[in-house]
Amino acid sequence: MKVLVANRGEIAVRVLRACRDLGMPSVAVYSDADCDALHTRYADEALRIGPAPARESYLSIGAILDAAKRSGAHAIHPGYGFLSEDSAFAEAVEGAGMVFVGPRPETLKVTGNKVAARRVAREAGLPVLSGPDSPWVGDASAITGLEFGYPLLVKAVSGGGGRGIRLVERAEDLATMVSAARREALSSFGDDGVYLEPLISGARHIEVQILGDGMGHVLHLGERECSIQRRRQKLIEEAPAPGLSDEQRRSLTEAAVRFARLLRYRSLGTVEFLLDGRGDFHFIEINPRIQVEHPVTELVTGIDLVKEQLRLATGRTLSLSQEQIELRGAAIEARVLAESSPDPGTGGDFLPTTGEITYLKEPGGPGVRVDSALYQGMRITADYDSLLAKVIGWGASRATALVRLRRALREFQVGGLATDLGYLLQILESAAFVTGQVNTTFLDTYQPPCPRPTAALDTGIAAAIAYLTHARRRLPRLRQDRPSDGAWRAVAWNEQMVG
Amino acid sequence: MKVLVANRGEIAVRVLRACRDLGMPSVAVYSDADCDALHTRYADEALRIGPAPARESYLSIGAILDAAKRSGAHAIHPGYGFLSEDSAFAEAVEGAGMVFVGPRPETLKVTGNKVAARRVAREAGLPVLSGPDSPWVGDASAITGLEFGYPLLVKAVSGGGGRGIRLVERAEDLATMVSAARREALSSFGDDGVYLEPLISGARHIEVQILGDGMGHVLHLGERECSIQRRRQKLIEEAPAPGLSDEQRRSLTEAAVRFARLLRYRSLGTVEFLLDGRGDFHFIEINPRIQVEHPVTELVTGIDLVKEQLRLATGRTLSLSQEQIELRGAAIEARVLAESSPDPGTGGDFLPTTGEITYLKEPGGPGVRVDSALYQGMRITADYDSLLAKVIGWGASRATALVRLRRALREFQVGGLATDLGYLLQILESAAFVTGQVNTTFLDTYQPPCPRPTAALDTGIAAAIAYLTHARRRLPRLRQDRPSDGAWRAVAWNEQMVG
Amino acid sequence: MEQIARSVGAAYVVSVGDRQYRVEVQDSHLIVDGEQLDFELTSLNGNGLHLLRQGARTIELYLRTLGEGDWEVHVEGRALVAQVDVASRARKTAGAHRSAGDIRAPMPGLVIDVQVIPGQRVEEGDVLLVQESMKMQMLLRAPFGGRVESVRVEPGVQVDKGMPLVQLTAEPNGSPAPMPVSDPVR
Amino acid sequence: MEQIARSVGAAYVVSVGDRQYRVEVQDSHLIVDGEQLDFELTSLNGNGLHLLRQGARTIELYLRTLGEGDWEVHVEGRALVAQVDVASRARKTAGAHRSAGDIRAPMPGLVIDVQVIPGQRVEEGDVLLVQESMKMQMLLRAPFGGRVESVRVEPGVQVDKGMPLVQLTAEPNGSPAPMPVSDPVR
Repeated sequence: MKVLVANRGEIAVRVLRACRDLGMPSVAVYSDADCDALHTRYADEALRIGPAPARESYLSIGAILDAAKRSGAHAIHPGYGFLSEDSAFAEAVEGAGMVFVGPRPETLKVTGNKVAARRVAREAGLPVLSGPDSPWVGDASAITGLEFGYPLLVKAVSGGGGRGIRLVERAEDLATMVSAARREALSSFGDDGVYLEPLISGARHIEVQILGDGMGHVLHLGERECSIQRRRQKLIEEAPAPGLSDEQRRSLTEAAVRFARLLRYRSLGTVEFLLDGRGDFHFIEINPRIQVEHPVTELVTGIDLVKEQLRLATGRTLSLSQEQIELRGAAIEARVLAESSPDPGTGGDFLPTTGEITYLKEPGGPGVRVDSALYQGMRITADYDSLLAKVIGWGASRATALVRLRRALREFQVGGLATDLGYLLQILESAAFVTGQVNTTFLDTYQPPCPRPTAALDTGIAAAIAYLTHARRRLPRLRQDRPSDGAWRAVAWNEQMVG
Repeated sequence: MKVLVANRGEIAVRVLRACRDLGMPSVAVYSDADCDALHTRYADEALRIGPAPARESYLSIGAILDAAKRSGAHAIHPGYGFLSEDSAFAEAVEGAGMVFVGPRPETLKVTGNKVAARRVAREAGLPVLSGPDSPWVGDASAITGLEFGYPLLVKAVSGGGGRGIRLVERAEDLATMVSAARREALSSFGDDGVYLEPLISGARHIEVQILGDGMGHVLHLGERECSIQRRRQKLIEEAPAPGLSDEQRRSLTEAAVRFARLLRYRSLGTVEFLLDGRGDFHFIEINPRIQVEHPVTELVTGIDLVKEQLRLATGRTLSLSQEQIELRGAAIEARVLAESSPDPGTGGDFLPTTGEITYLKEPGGPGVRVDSALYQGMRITADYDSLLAKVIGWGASRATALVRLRRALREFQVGGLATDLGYLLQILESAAFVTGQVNTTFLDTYQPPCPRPTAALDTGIAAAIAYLTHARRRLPRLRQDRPSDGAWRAVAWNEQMVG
Repeated sequence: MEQIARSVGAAYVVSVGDRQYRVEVQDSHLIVDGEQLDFELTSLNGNGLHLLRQGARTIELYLRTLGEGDWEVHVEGRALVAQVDVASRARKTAGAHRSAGDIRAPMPGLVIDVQVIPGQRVEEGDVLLVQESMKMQMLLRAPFGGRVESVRVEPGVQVDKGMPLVQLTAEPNGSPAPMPVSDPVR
Repeated sequence: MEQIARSVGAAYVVSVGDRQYRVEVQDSHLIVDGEQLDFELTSLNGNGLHLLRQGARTIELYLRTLGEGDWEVHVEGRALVAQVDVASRARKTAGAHRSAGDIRAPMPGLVIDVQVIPGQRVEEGDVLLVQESMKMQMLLRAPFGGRVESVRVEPGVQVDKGMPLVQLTAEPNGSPAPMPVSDPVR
C-alpha cells in the first residue's frame, strides 16, 4: 500500500517512519516553505502542492488529491491538524478510490461538529457539560436564557487543537470574544459557528485513547492527562494520569469505549473529558485522528499507534484484544516550541520566534524518545504552528519518567531561535507538577521562578562574550580562515581561542 | 553519594546520565585526548588525570584515586574496559574509604582469572568446556597431552572484551599465536598468562544478565544473544535470544544464578555461555561489570541497570524480586564503529578510521535509543577503542525491533570519517540474521552483497560532485562569504547552488 | 593566540540577565569586576557550541552573535540574550532607540486585522490591530491613550518582529509608556 | 547563480563506486553521459548536508571534499569516496603514486613492534611489523618476497594512514605487488 502523508513537520516524519517500518512506499507533499523540509527527504517521493499559505497547500483538498493521483498512492494519512478531521476531505479521498487513514466520513461529520458529538455522547450515557445541543446563533448583545453564568467558554463548533476557544469572564466581554472566536474559527476551520459552555475551573483534562475496527469492536489504550495547557494548547502530557483511582479509570475508559462503539468507530481516536474538583467526569469532545501526544501512550503500552492505523487501513482487523494491552511504567511528553520563554534575560513573553537553526543537538540515552523534523540549517518561519519537537521521557515510575525528561530537555540544544525549553523545565520542576496537582488553568497563574544561575556561571558567560568580542576585533582574519566546506576546523580555532 | 566515573566515551555519559537521574553529584575524569569530550561537560566536575595513553590516564589507579580524593567523591563507577575488572583497583578504592561500584575485590580475583572462574563454574555444577583448570605455561613447541585438537583458542587468563584471544587452526601456528596473544594480553591487561580451549565451531554466544546483593540473593534479567562478532568483538546484540526453548532458557538462567550465588555476587554481572549445535550450553566466563550491550536488556525489562548498580552501591537491597521482572518485546543493538566498511567504493577493509566529525545527525522516533558521546566538531583519534555510538531498536516483536533498528541506522549521519553503518545494515538485512540463524563465526565467512544502489542515484551523486567542483572553480569568492559565527547561511548559498 | 597575547588590553561591559559585568582582556588574562578569572574557552565547531571551563567545572555553552553587541546564549536549559559594549562607550539603554509612540510588531507574522485609522483617538488598552503567527492570533493594544498618527501596515502584510506598525501620540489623559502591550486573544 | 549561468561550460569525469560518469556543466544544465539531467542540489547547512532532488525523489546527501578531487559521500546508509577530475586531464589510477615497494600504514595508529631490519630478506607473507589502533593489533605482512631496503619507523611511533613504513625491493623469486597485505592478528 503506497501511502501519501498529507502533512508536514514532526507528524509527517512520524508517519513516514511507520511506513518505512512496514515497508510501505511513501509520498510526501510540501509547500514552497517546506521544499527542503525533512519530511520531503524521508519519503520515497515528494511532490509540491502549492505556496506557503496552508489554505493553498496543506489545506487544499484539490492539490493533495492531485498529488495523490500523480503519485499513484493507495491511501492518504492526514496526520493531525490541517485536513485530518475534515469529512469533505475524507469523502473526496474515498470518492477518488483511495483509503482515508482515519474514521469514515460520516463519523467525521459527527466528531467535527462539537454540538452533534455532545448529542451522541448523551445518547451513549456519558456525562456531558450543560449547554445547548446546537450552535449558538444569537447576537452577543441579546444573550439570554443561559443555563449557566460566567465565566464561560465560547468554542468553535468545528474547532480542534485548542483553537477557536475564548474565555469570557464578564458579560460585557462576550461580544468581543464571540467575534474573536468566530474570526479564528473561520480562519482555522472555514466555519464560524460557535457554542457556549460553562467553564469548570480547577478541572483536569483527561483523555482516553481508543482504537476501533469500524465494525463495532473498540479497544482502549488507557488514559492520558493533558492539564498543562497555555492558551488552550497542551504543553505537557502524560500517561497514565497520576492519582486516578482504579474506579475512576475504569468508568472513564468504559465511557470512551461505549461512545466509540455507538459510532462503530474506525481507526484511532481520543475521547476527551474534564475531571472536576469533585471527581466527576464530563465529556468534551472526540478527536478523530492521531494526537500530538500519542507517544506517551505508545511508550506505556508498547503499541505503535500509527502502525495500527495503517494496519486497519489495509482492511485488517484489530491485532490485539483488550486483555493483551498492558501498561508498563509512565511517560511524560514536553512540546518544544518556537516561542520565547518568560526569562528576564530574554524579555521573552511567550511570543512566536522564527529563525534559522544554526546548531542542533537532540537528546538521547535511556528512557528518552525524540520526535522531531528538525535539522541544522532549517529555517523556522511563521507560516505554520510553533511545534519544533517533542521530547518524551519513559520510566518504570512517574518519578523516573520525570527526571529523564528533565535531563533530556537540559541536553537539547537548539541554536538560532528562542524556544520554550527553559519554561518547560521550570514547569517540570514545580512542586505542583511533581506531585501531580495541576489543572487546566494552572499555567494561567503559574509564576515561574526567576532563573537564578550561580553568579559564577553568569560571570563565565560575560567573560566568554567579552573574550569573543575582543578576538573578533583583534583577529579580523579569522573570518576568512574557514575552509569553504565541512566544519570550521576546531583545531585551528581552538589554538587561537583557548585563553 | 558523589560518584566519580572512571571511564570515557558513551559509557561514561551513560553512567553520568544515571547520576543525573538519581540526583547524585558526579565527577568525570579525562586524559588530554578527551579534554573537550562530552563526558567532561556532562559531569558536575571534570578532572584531568593524565596524557592520552590509557596506561597513564584511564588505566592509572594512582591518577584516578588522586582525582577521587581531590573531588571528594564517595564512590567510583568503573564503566566497562579499563580498570572495571581489576581487583587491585577495587581494593585500592575500598582501601581509600570509597565505594567501588561493582563486585567485591575478592570476587574480581575469581572473575578476572578465567581459569579460576572455570573451577567455580564446575563447582556450581555448570557445564564447562574441556581444557586445563590452570594457565598454560608450556613452551609452544613442547605442547603435548591436549585433551582436544585443532582448531583451538588461545585465551588470555586475564582477558576481557574479546581481546587477547587467538584462533589456532594448525599446530604449526601455535607458537606465533601464543606469543601474539601473550603480547596483546600483556599490553591490554598487564598479564601475559594464557590458556587453551577447544573451538566449538558453529556455536552461538548466549549470556545471562544477573544482579546480586552481595548477600546471596541473585536475580537474572533474561538472556542476550551476541553471536554477531568480528575479530571476537561483538557487533550486534539482542534480547531475548531468538529461538530458544523455554527449557533451554530456564536451564541457562538457573545456571547463571547458581554460579553467581556461589560467589555471593554483588552488583551487576554477565555469565557467558556457548550454545553448541546440539543445543548444549558451555560456560565461558563471567564479566563482572556493565556490558556494552546492556541497553537491550534495559529495553525488554524496563529496568535501568546502571541505576540498580548505583542503588546497590549505596548499601540498599535489591529493589525487585524475580517475579517482578517481566520481559516485553525484543531489542537489538548495533555498534557504530570508526571502521571502514567493505564497500568497493571506499576500498574499505575494516580498518580503524580517525578524523573530525564535521556533521552529525543521530536518529530518533519510536522504538529507537541512541547511546553516544558524539558531537559535531569532535575529533576521533586512534588512542582508544573504535566505538562511536550504539543504536538500539525496540519493538513488540523481534521483526519490529529489527526494522526500527535498520531505519535508525539509515537515518544516522556521521560526516568526516568512515563508519561501519553500511556494513551493519548489510548484516541486519541478511537472510541469516533475519531468521536468527547465526553463530559466532558467521561473519568470518559472510560476504556482504556488493551495494548496488540504483544507477539513477549514482548519476545524481556524480552530477552533484561535478556541480560543486565546478562552482568552486568558478566562484572562489564563496570561500570568504561565510559569516564567522553561526552556520553558513543556507539562504545565500542556496541561491547560488540551486541548479 | 600570539596576536591576542601581544595585543593591548581592552575593557568591555557585558549585561547578562539583570546584572552587568566589567571584563578586562589583558594579554591572556581575563579580569571580571577586578578579579582575575580561572577561565578557558574552546569553540567545538563552527556552529556556536563552546566549552567554558572554570576550575573543575566544564559547561557547554551555545554562543552566537546577533550583531550590534547582542549575543544569543544557551546554557543548562536556559536561553537568554546578553549585550556587550566597549567599556568606554555608553551602552544605549534597552529600547531607547524606540520612539515612545511607535507600536512595533511583538513577533513575526501576518497582520490580519487593523482596527484603527489615522487621526482616531484611542484609550489605553484599546485594540489597535490583530496579528497572527504560527496559527496564534494576538491582539495588539494601545499602551496608553492618545491619537493615532499613522498606520503603517494593512491586513495581509507579513511583518518582522520589531517592525513599526502604528504611531501613537500620547494625549494629556494618557501617560506614554515605552513598550506596547500585547496579549493573546482569549 | 548568475555567474554560473554565464560561465563557460566544463566537463568532469566522476568515479562513483566502480562506474565512471562524464558530467558536462553548461549554463545551468547538467548533462551526464550525454543526457540532460533533471537535477537540483541544495546545501542545507555549512556542514556538508545537501538535498539532491531528481524528479519526485528527494535524497539526503552528505558531501565533503577531501582535497585532490576526492569526495566523501554518505547516502542511504552507504559511505563511499568518489573521485572527480576535469575531463581533459587524465585521472591518475588509484595507488599509482605509490612506489611498488613502499609498505604504507593501512590505518592511523601506533607502531608497537618492528620485526625486520634493513638488508634482511623476507618471504611473501612474512610479518614486517605490528601496528595498534583503537586497541586492535594488526600484523603488516610482506606483499611479496624481497629485501628490506629501509625501515622508516620504530616501535612507539604514531603514524598516519598512508605513511611509508618499510621499503621493500622485490627479488626474482617474489613478484612485486602494488599493495601491502595486512590482516588482523588472530
